[in-house]
Amino acid sequence: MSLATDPQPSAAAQLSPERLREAYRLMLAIRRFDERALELYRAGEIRGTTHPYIGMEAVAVGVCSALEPDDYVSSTHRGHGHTIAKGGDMRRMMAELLGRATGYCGGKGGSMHIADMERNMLGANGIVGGGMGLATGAALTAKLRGARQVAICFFGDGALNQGILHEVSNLAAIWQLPVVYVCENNQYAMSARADWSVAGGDPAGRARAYGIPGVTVDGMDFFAVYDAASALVARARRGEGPAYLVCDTYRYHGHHAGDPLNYRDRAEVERWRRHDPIERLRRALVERGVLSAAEADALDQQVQAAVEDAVAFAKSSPEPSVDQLMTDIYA
Amino acid sequence: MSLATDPQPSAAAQLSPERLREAYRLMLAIRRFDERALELYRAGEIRGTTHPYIGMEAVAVGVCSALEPDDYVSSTHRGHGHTIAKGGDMRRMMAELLGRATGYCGGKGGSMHIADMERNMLGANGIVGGGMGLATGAALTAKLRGARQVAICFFGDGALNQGILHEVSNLAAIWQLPVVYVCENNQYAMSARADWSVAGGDPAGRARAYGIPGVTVDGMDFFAVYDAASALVARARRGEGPAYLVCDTYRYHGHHAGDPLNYRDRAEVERWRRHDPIERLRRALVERGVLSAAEADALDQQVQAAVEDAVAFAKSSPEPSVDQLMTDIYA
Amino acid sequence: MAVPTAPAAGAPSAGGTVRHLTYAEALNEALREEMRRDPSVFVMGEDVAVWGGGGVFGVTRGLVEEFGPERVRDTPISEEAIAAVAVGAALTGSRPVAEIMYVDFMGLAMDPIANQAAKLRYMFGGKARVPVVIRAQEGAGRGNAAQHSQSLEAWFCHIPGLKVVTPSTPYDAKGLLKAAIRDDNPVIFLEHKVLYGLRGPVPEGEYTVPLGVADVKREGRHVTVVGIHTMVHKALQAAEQLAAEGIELEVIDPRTLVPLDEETIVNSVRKTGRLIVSHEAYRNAGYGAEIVSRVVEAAFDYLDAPPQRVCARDVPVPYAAPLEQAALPQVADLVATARALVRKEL
Amino acid sequence: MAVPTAPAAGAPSAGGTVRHLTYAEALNEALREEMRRDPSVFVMGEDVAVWGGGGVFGVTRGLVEEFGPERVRDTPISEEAIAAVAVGAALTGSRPVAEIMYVDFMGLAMDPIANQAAKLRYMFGGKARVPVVIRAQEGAGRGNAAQHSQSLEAWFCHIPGLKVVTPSTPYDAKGLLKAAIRDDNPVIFLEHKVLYGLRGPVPEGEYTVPLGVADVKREGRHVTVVGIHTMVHKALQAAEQLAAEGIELEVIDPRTLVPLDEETIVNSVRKTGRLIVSHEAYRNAGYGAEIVSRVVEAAFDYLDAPPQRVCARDVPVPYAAPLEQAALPQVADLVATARALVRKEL
Ligand SMILES: Cc1ncc(C[n+]2csc(CCOP(=O)(O)OP(=O)(O)O)c2C)c(N)n1
Ligand SMILES: Cc1ncc(C[n+]2csc(CCOP(=O)(O)OP(=O)(O)O)c2C)c(N)n1
Ligand SMILES: [Mg+2]
Ligand SMILES: [Mg+2]
Repeated sequence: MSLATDPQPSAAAQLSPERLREAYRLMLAIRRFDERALELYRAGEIRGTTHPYIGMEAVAVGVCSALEPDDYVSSTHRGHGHTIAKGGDMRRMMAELLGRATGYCGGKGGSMHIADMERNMLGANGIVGGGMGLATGAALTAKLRGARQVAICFFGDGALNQGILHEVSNLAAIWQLPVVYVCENNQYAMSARADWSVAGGDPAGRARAYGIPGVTVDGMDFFAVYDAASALVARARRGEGPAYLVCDTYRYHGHHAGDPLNYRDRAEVERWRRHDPIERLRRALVERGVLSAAEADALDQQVQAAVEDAVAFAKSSPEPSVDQLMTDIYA
Repeated sequence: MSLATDPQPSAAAQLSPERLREAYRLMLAIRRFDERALELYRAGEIRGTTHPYIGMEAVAVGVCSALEPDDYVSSTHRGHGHTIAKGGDMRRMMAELLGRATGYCGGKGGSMHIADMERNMLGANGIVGGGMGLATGAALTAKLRGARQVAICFFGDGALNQGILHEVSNLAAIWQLPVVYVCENNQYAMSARADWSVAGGDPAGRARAYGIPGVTVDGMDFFAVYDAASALVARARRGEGPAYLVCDTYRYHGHHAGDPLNYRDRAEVERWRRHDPIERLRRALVERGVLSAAEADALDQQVQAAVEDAVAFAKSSPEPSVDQLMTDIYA
Repeated sequence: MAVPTAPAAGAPSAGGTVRHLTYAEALNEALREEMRRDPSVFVMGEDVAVWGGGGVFGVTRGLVEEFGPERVRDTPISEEAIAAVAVGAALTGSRPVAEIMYVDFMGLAMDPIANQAAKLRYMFGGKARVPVVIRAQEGAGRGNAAQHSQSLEAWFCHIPGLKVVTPSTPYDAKGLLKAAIRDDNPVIFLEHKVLYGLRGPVPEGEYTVPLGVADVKREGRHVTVVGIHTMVHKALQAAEQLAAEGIELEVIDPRTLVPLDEETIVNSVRKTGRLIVSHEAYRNAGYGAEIVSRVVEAAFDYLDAPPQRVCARDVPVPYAAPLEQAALPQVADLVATARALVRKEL
Repeated sequence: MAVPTAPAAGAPSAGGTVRHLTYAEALNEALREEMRRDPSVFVMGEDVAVWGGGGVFGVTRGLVEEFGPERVRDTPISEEAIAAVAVGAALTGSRPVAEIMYVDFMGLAMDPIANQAAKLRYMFGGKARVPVVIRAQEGAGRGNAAQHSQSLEAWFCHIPGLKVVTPSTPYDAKGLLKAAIRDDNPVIFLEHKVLYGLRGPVPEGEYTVPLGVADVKREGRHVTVVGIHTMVHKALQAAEQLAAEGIELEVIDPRTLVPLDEETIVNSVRKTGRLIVSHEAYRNAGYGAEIVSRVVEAAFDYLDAPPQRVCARDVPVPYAAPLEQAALPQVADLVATARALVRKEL
């Protein structure tokens, strides 16, 4: 990994106790939100599909903690974690999952299309690779405006093989756009193992083909993700161009609730769970005295209460009325 | 460049005098054919567009000399050289350029769609990158059949940035398909300089991102191209998978006859012309005593006569009759 | 979902006993039989081999066990390459059956389909054959929202050189897929996600349903209803309801859109004098407009009322159930439109 | 090519003097004026800056000199990225005008156009705007063969959320492009390669042609001819020829297909009782079928004869001149069809 992008070992250390507690709270929120979403899906209260982010919390939160509020984020079909990490409102998220008029999209989008444009969260996306052009275009807007914003493009290991990634990586490199492509390598794309589908075996190595940095970190470690993201985001903000950040992580649950899960064994899941990102951050914060065990438990209670509040809000919200069908198509 | 793919320095040396003379004849044929095609285009006898291969002859002939007759080749919009190098018939080619019923496509295709399916030449292609799937699919057919055929995919430096190349490169690598992607780096894609459009600056480096060999050679040197192609084709035939072969070359003329040519200077053209591939091969063959200067000149006369014969054949051929309009759509 | 409909009138009586299979099982059987019959047939796509033993909807289930990973090939997520490589394989003598998981993703694969598969034979003056089948599933009704619920058959119907198939029953699904695989042209084979679970009679063993032959599902004197996919079943339900009122619908399933069995449709309209075309695809520039135009061109003097289109509204498919249902054409819409036609209110 | 046609009836009288510019020059002026007016407007595409001083057809000529390489951006050959990045830029407040060199290459860019640009606003519940213009040129007649001669407007018309514009004159080219750039929705702006050299009156300076307003090019009592792009001019030629026989054509240029000025077309057919729709796009599932269907739905009782479609044959566009001409709709076809309609031979 090139000097220019070495993480300042101090980056994470510089985080204030408040911001560290906030990061921990956000990771908890993602987990509790998606655990609850899975229950509601199984109970038949959520239609279509929902893709839990559980196990990957350190990636979304580690990266978004390194951002300014007006930085851009594009997301994937597995977008709940990115929305929460960017500061999204769990009430409007849960209302959207339940298809209510009070949801982020007024019930028109559902889980795969939640966006928070006020926070420059450019939306989950049902197309694998669909967010790549959006984030790259956002970075172009920032560059043309002379704004100091950076764009983050979250995508999965499976999306590594979409042609659009090749095209935008090349374009962002020659145009020196302020965008960081964050690969959430959770080892699988549905049933496809990343160690089979990704020729060459090294996602970060692909960045080097475009002459841009490719950094790989332990995606189960908040600090590692935050440090690397901080370095690459700072570099992009300085106008030094795009980079890849590859975060090795894992999805604890199936691809979605209906996943047969016949392609991996429990032992593998258990191995990864031993490195649980939330547990690790909790231990670190307790060690550092940023948080007492009691405070950590209390935080979890608060988060669970907030999730329940979101569910209650959603359930008490009306469904969209049919006269909304043909609105919002054209501006 | 990895050992596995080092050219046997002896490969070209092993070529018989007959094959060397044939290679020289083919390179001359390509040049004379396209010189004549340009004349005819300027005279208004060829419609649409025609892309001369002039200057790049060592690439098509160097690569195709390393092939078996039943190996596959996919081509580009600049396809005349590939067709001739694969053994195509200049009469049917010229007839196609003039839109005659006797042409390869019965006048339905024109310059950008000449194919010679009997020679497993899978056609020129009007879509930049359009041949990539065809060659890769041909390699898959060969693999499924257990045939020992190899597929060559010719493409330009501009095509390096098409998403499809990324997708087929990854697929061919994980499936270990017998295909060699031959990048004709003639420095420009219309007005786009390769040293600007290709992030990272090293086309061959992109191959390594997929864990496959990427070899760069002097594309103005028949022997260099032939040696590298022989090694990579042999490797593919052994079942060791795909590779990139990048040939540095140059197009002497405009992108097509209507090119304003405002994006490069004459001095650059002159520099490249000093390394003319046909001159170099001629000198080498004369030195080696494979060919006398007189024989070389005679060969050129023969070739020019053959081109004139092709033109005469084309001009004396009928245009397709309108009752052929709706045939050949469905099998 | 509608009750299983009977085999096509005059369908070749197949030797084997008739089982009640699902649409997905019927497709699976077609693939299995064709792969046994012809070694050049193979399957490729995302999650067609490993996932759940074969396919997100089970269409390729068990195939990798029987035919092995060389002929049942999981691919990375690379739709353009899936289509493009399949076309290249077909051009060189293979008979690939490539899967695009959702028709919505065809936007990534249109170049190899429309510029290569559809045109190579013609551009080469008839010297090539491209016997590729590209399967995908379309349709709404499951809350999959705007990027997973479209019906895009019109895109393919517009491109000469392609054939377009849209089975609505298990019987047709098996017979049409076998015919598509044996066809020497590129065939876009469009299934419907809501129909996978539909059961219907499927004879064991060998039979095909020829491309270009419509199926008159129900005869009637008053209104011809041409339905695609789920709309065939909804039309049959509408016919039941209207029968009580003495209004008879003649329900026709074209089964293939290219080639289109225009004769069967036109003859029906010559009899009924009224036409409704119904599909889940967007109404604007949908294939329904083509069918209406052809009928008007061929049977203008027989028309008692303006042909009507009962199609999806021109809106991205919404997620919430009430909105999604409102966006889709329903039995009630067919009933109301047919009634209005007969009562000369249109 | 037809003689330049006059500015649209009732077109805003622009301040400046009226010059005779080519269609390409008019488009260039529109881009220049909008880039001066709004700093968020920029241009991107292949060979739009350096090649020949700007654009394969000269549409972006000179723009890089005036606005610099930041706002006039040459791209590598990456159609999917050109469209996708333009959409992302538009979603974040820019107003990109992206160019796809030939509409034939849109097969590579359909996903960002149909799944992102067209749907983001709706999927996000109205909380986004995507003010992107994607330009391309279509059409045949220059021997460019099957992959460089298509007219694919129907693909875009089918997708709700997109607007589709097809100017036929220099006047409209300038006014419609300015309107498209100011529109807050994704607009697919389709030019015609054969029209770039067509000269016509273009007022200097500020005027726009609103999206959704057809232009009645010539009034007539007998047959309504709706033409797209070159077919507007061929229809005007046909009208001249038929006038001698006392057959009057009313020639309408819809100018934009989405939104479509259905009212102007329907009112015309209510007057003439006869309709011909003509485009260079393939006939099968072309937009002509949509126009025919809408007219039949809205004016059935006014029709004296079946509406006709005079469109390209359903064949990949051939290279050789005699074949290409035979594949395309010609003035003679319009004349013969109009005559047959009037003589009740159809
Ligand atoms: C273009 C496209 N192809 C296929 C799919 C179906 N699909 C949805 S998610 C997914 C797997 C994505 O894997 P990855 O990118 O690793 O993300 P993960 O699910 O692991 O977070 C697939 C194949 C899709 N939605 N879009
Ligand atoms: C998909 C697509 N995009 C753009 C074009 C227009 N075009 C034709 S050739 C060409 C340049 C190709 O450059 P390169 O790949 O380097 O090949 P070369 O012309 O140098 O041989 C372009 C942009 C096309 N035909 N197809
Ligand atoms: Mg993954
Ligand atoms: Mg080049």
